[in-house]
Amino acid sequence: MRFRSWKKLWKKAVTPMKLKTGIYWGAGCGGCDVAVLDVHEKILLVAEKMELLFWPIAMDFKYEDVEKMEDGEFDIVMYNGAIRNSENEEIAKLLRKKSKTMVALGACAHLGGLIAMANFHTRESLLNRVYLETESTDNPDSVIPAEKWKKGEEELELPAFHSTVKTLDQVVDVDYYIPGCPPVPDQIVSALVQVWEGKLPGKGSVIGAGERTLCDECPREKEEKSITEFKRPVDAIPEPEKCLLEQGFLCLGPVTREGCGARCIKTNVPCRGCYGPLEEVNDQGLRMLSALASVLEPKEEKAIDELISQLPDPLRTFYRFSAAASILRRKKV
Amino acid sequence: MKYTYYPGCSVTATANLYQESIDTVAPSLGIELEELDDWNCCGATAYMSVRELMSFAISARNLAMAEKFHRDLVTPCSACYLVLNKTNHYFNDYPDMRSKIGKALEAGGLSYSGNVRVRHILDVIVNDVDMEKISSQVTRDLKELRVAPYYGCQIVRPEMGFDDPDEPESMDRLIETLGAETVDYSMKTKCCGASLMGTEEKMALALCRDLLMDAQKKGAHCIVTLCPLCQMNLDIYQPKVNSLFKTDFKIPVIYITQLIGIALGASPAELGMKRLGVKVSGEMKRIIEGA
Amino acid sequence: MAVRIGVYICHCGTNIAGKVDIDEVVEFARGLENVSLVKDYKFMCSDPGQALLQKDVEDGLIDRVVVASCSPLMHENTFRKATERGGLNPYLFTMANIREQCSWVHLDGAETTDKAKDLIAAAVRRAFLLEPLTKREVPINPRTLVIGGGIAGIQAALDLAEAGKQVVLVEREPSIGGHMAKFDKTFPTLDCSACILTPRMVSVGQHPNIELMTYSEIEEVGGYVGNFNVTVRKKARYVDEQLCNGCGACWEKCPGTRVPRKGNVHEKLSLGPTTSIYMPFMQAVPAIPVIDAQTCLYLKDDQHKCGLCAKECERDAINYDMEDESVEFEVGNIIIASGFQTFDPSVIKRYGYDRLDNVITALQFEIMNCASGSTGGKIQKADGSEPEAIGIVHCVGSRDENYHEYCSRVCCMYSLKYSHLIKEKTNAEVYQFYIDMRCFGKGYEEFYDRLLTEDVRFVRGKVAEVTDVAMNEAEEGKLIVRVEDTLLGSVRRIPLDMVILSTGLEAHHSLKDVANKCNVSVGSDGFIIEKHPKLGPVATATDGVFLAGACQSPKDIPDTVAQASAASSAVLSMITREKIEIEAATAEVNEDKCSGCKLCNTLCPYLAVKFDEEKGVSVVNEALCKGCGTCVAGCPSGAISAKHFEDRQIFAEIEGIFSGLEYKTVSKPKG
Amino acid sequence: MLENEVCYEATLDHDFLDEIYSLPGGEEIKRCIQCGSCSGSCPQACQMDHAPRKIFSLIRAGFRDEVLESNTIWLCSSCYTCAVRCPKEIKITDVMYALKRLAIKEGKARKGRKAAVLSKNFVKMVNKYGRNHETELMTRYILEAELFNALHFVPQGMRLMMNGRLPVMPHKIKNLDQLRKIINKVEELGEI
Amino acid sequence: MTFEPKIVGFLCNWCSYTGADLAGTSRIKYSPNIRSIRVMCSGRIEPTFIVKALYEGADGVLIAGCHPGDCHYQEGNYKALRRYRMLRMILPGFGIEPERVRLEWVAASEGERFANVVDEFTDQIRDLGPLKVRDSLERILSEDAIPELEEAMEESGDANEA
Repeated sequence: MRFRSWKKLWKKAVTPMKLKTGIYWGAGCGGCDVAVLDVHEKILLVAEKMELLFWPIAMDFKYEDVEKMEDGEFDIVMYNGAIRNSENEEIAKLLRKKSKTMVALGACAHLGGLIAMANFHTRESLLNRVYLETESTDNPDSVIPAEKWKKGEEELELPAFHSTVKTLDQVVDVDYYIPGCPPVPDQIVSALVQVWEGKLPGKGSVIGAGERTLCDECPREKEEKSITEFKRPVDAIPEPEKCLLEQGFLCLGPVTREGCGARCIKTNVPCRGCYGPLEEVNDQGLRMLSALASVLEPKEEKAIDELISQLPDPLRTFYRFSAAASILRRKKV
Repeated sequence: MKYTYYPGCSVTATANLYQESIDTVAPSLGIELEELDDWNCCGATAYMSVRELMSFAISARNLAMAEKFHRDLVTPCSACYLVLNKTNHYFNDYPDMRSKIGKALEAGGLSYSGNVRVRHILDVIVNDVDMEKISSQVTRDLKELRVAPYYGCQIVRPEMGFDDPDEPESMDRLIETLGAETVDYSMKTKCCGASLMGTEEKMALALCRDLLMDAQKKGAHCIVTLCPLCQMNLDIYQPKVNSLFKTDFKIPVIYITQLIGIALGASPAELGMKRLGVKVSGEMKRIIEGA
Repeated sequence: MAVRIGVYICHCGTNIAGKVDIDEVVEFARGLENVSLVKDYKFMCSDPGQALLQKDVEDGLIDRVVVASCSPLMHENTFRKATERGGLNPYLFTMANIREQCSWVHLDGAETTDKAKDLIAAAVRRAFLLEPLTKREVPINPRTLVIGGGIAGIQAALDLAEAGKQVVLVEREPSIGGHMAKFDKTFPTLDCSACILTPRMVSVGQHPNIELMTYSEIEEVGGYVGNFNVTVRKKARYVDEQLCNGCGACWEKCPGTRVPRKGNVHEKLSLGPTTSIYMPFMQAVPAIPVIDAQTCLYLKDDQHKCGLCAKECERDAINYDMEDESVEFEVGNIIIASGFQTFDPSVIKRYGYDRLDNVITALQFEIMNCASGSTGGKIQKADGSEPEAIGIVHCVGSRDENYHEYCSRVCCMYSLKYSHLIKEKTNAEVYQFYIDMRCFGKGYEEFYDRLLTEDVRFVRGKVAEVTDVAMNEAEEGKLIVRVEDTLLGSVRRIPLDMVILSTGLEAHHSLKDVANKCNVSVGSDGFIIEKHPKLGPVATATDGVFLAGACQSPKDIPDTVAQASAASSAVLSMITREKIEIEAATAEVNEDKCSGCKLCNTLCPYLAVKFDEEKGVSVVNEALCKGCGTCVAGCPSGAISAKHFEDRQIFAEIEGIFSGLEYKTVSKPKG
Repeated sequence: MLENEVCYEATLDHDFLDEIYSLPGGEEIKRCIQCGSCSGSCPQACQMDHAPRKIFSLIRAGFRDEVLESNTIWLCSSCYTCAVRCPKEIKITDVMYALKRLAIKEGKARKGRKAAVLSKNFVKMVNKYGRNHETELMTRYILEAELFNALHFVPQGMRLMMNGRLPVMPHKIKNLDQLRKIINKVEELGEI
Repeated sequence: MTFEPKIVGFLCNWCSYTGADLAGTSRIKYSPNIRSIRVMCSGRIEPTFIVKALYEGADGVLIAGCHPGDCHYQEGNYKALRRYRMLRMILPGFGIEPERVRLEWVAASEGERFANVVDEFTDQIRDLGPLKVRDSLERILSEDAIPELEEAMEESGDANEA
């Protein structure tokens, strides 16, 4: 039976029992796992409250161990990484089945993440680029990984490489999201505290982050905006006190959820949007586009085009993390 | 100031005196003209009457070749100026034209993106050169010389934006900078009929007559022009006007660059003055030589 | 409780039913989610039609209403009211436009019915997400600001003042009167302009309910309908209005000259004295002179040597130390009546206005012809002699895409008037060069008819050029008009002594600024855009701001006066209401979501979105918001929503369009 | 058809306007208000069978032959005065070009025979050398169009020659091949 | 059978919607392929609306607002123009021809122009062919589907519901 009333369950489970926890790594860079470790001394707190049953990156577990578990046996599974291949998807579905609460951890599981920029290409072009065309590739026989490979009697099998990167909630039901690339360790802890204190918000919520956009916690001076030029951090050093957007640096802070502590901003680097948009926003990239276009200075078509042509790769800038979670999700073929 | 230079066919033949004077005065004005290699006919008036697209296509060949230099394309000929600009206009504003011209250029291994700014040499002299720099170089005193500026039609029309289509004044300004006097003269943009001279001679001669008459009446010593066709028309055909209309015009018709040369002290030979049909004589000769 | 949507499909006689298969659409609508009843009726906008939906609402059968009929611009209000009468919030109603944008524009066929279905499905989805909105009320300040003291402003101000309401009349010139004060006669009745205008000017000056501020300009307008805050800059006049009695001793002795003496002799044309201290014209209201600081010898000179006028003034009214002052006040409504300026023909070089003496503009002719003008009403050439032939060139700057595309509406008539006046005073031949004679007003065609019999020579053709180059003896020393007489098909050259350019009317150069300050828009022609070209010619998009006269479009005097009275009665109806409802479909900031990025602050054309420093969030002033939604689309965090046009409502509409049938193949309605 | 007769609609070509309208530059003719500022401005108007304004009204009414056979289109000297003065911004000169081409195409260029000959030879010259060779152009033109009048042209020719303004040899461009490829491609694409 | 595109129009209330109504009152016929959604100002039109319409099945999207300088709300149309220019830049990344989205200025008096714009745009989209973003996405995703597991999940889903 799948348990639906999470809060009730939690209250029952609060004290003596340790939370049976699983952490899994889909298509990601491993940064989220490191972020979990980065909670430093609080890991003790974690260890006290949680019993890690499954964490392939840190401990030796086999998929069979999970398959043998009861349905819903995990109290919580934190899945990081996007769904890139059939293995990611299968394990996601398996873990969903075995857990009471499924948390998407990090930008990839949440929105598709950097990996999802692959959605602007076809599977073939990606494989070709990586295995045949890169400048450093030496592949005289033009071998491209295949799903099935016969060697003598043995048949080897690899997970199928999907054409489209998906977010976790595009393949399984997700209860909560912890955003970030990677999530700020403190936020992970605070999210976990919410979990074991049973103070979780409604299903589908983002936890471990704020309710407004980054500008709220951004310490810079903000004025009314009118953009006349675009610059990249390589072109000029931003003034540290002034809103980056007003200076022409494309900062995604206005469309990005707060919670990270404006860490990039404080080191004079524009926000790239990894915490994703607020709930009301259904497409982070388009929302940024709309907001940004609103405050450009020129009115004539030519001048507009001239200005926006200064934006380097606007598509991937607006959708650096959220391509898979956008309305269109991928390039049409 | 460096420009790509498109002389046009006439300047290499009947208007060779124009070229000579340009060669003489350009360095003093700080204008560097680099001739566009292997340019072809602009596809002007007569061509356009028969084949429009073709005329744009061959015109675009010049533009395509000029585009890679990222400089303004300068021509001394009003007709070339008009046609090259018109090619740009049709190329940029009519997608169908653009694609056909594009395909034709492609056949010749060329491509054009519509970004060459075409300018007339008068525009360059008046707007890019510092007028004070010109007046500081004037060595001949021309204050007695009464000059009728004649712009003709195709430099200001259809509106190119650098001067008024009915009452241009850029050459007037230049003439005054050179120290000469411009005569108040209403015919400065009236058609001289050059393009009809071959086919409807009488009509063209009548138009020339009106022009010459107004200039004479207003006491002009000479007419200054900037178009090879206008110059040839008013100069070479002047005796014919006289014989047809029983008039007695002897008005030299010189190029603006020749006038600049005179003011700046160049010798008549350097300016191709001896190639004029109606030679400089009388009062004008006295003023120039006396100065 | 589940949402219950009622769908009402209008036949509009055969307007809709003739093209759209009503039965099929009814059947389709029944199948839509959340629709609990579907009815069709011959004319939904009729009383029984409205009663139909009203009753269903009253009976509690439905809680959302969709009417599929004509355009919402036509009957949205009608059905909103019916919905409200039924006891439901009027914003829980929406419309599907299956007439103007469906049955009327497509052919009879399946595709038209399909489109109607899609539009209804979209409306139903939208209706599902509609939310009740409440209108708010604000009180109205009964005082009114009238901008501009020409005949339009005078009329509007008097109408309001007579009704017992307070008016502030602001005029940029030293006297009210506007263009009309410069005219000698008015068409087509030829009655004396001064005789009909002066009494009205005097009434304005004396009316206890009118506060007159001449030589003043609007500096700032804040606030909103019913509650505007206005700042006016009173320019320094250097003459104390309280002390001066307008005796005229000052300008008698003034050595300065305001009107240049050199150049085109017609620049001397002036109605009042040409001195530096001057009265604009003798009937000026207020009858108080003003010093032109640019030419006043005292003010220009650091030594301040002159001071003659001060010496002459017995009442010590001259005050050289006077400075511009700002005055602030509050009003409830604004009437813009700031008028026009005439087109400057010097840009049309071929007409030689700058170059040729005796080429003059219409307004110059008016002044020349005016008995109190500097020629004493004598029609004369620059050299003072009487002209033998005068040409009047129509459409100068009008009906020409190089200048103004529109017809200026008054030039044909005033040109005819000039012909008559010239004939009356001189023996000159008069030529009218026109493209089309437009004599549309009351008595206008009759006036044209009269002029035809007065031996005016009419040449149909736009003048190609005016030149002084003579081609024969008869042309020597004359102005020659070259024109194709299009009715003959031949080009004519006509020698004349004087050419009057019938210059068109154009928006005053300051109009854009005035419009900006009052938060109304000007169109591509430069004139202020009215609320609706037909049904709202007096109002603007900004509530409480009304229009009168030529600031809206070129107009003659009767139309101007009519519009001025209309504007004042519109204002009166506002004032009488005492309170006004303001737009309910405004933008709204969710303060919990707003991060204070200030991105939206520049977007609002009405400055309704402001940053609240205390809360650190942006807030919408609902009284100012017009509900355009620009800030909503610009808000990066989704914290601003547009009531009645929320993202989710529009998304639902889009989904609705595609929720219906698979699209069928259709034929193209052409051929 | 124009002379003192009733013009029957059936004899007129009502597609003529659309044909002109579809040409680049011809889009605005429908908006002509017949003000006559083109005719008034035209230096040749008096010599024309129909002044430009009338040409437009003939086009609109469908008098195809009257328009294409008129001398008007051949007397236009491309001074563009009409075009800049037109209150409707009609590109009158460009329309005249279009009409010239149409007249040649339909064999109605009788009155423009000389102009057509000059133009055709001009094209020939450019296609042959890449540039115009004025000496050869005039020689060819005189031979073809003005043979009986040839002497008439001598004084001007002499005057030019004596002043060293009439080169004997043509100038051929280097990459004539490229130009011809462009020209051939245009042939293949067809005029618009 | 020719392909008949479906076009969504976003029209501003004051100029373009009124212009479209005028086409109606003047009975000017145009292609029935367009379904219009009324917003108060073209400045309200968010890129998400356009993309949503394309996603839901529109083959083309027409945005229409007041002519520059004529905006009822002063400058909303300029914002629409800027958003439109920027949106066009990123559409190719999603494999969508930017020509499928068009911005036009239609004044309240331009009923005929509205009809012409719709006809012309419909022709243009007809030439471009069907878009079907959603179908294409579903097709691609189905290639990625894992059949065995899918069935297993469905079974367990059924079991859960039971």
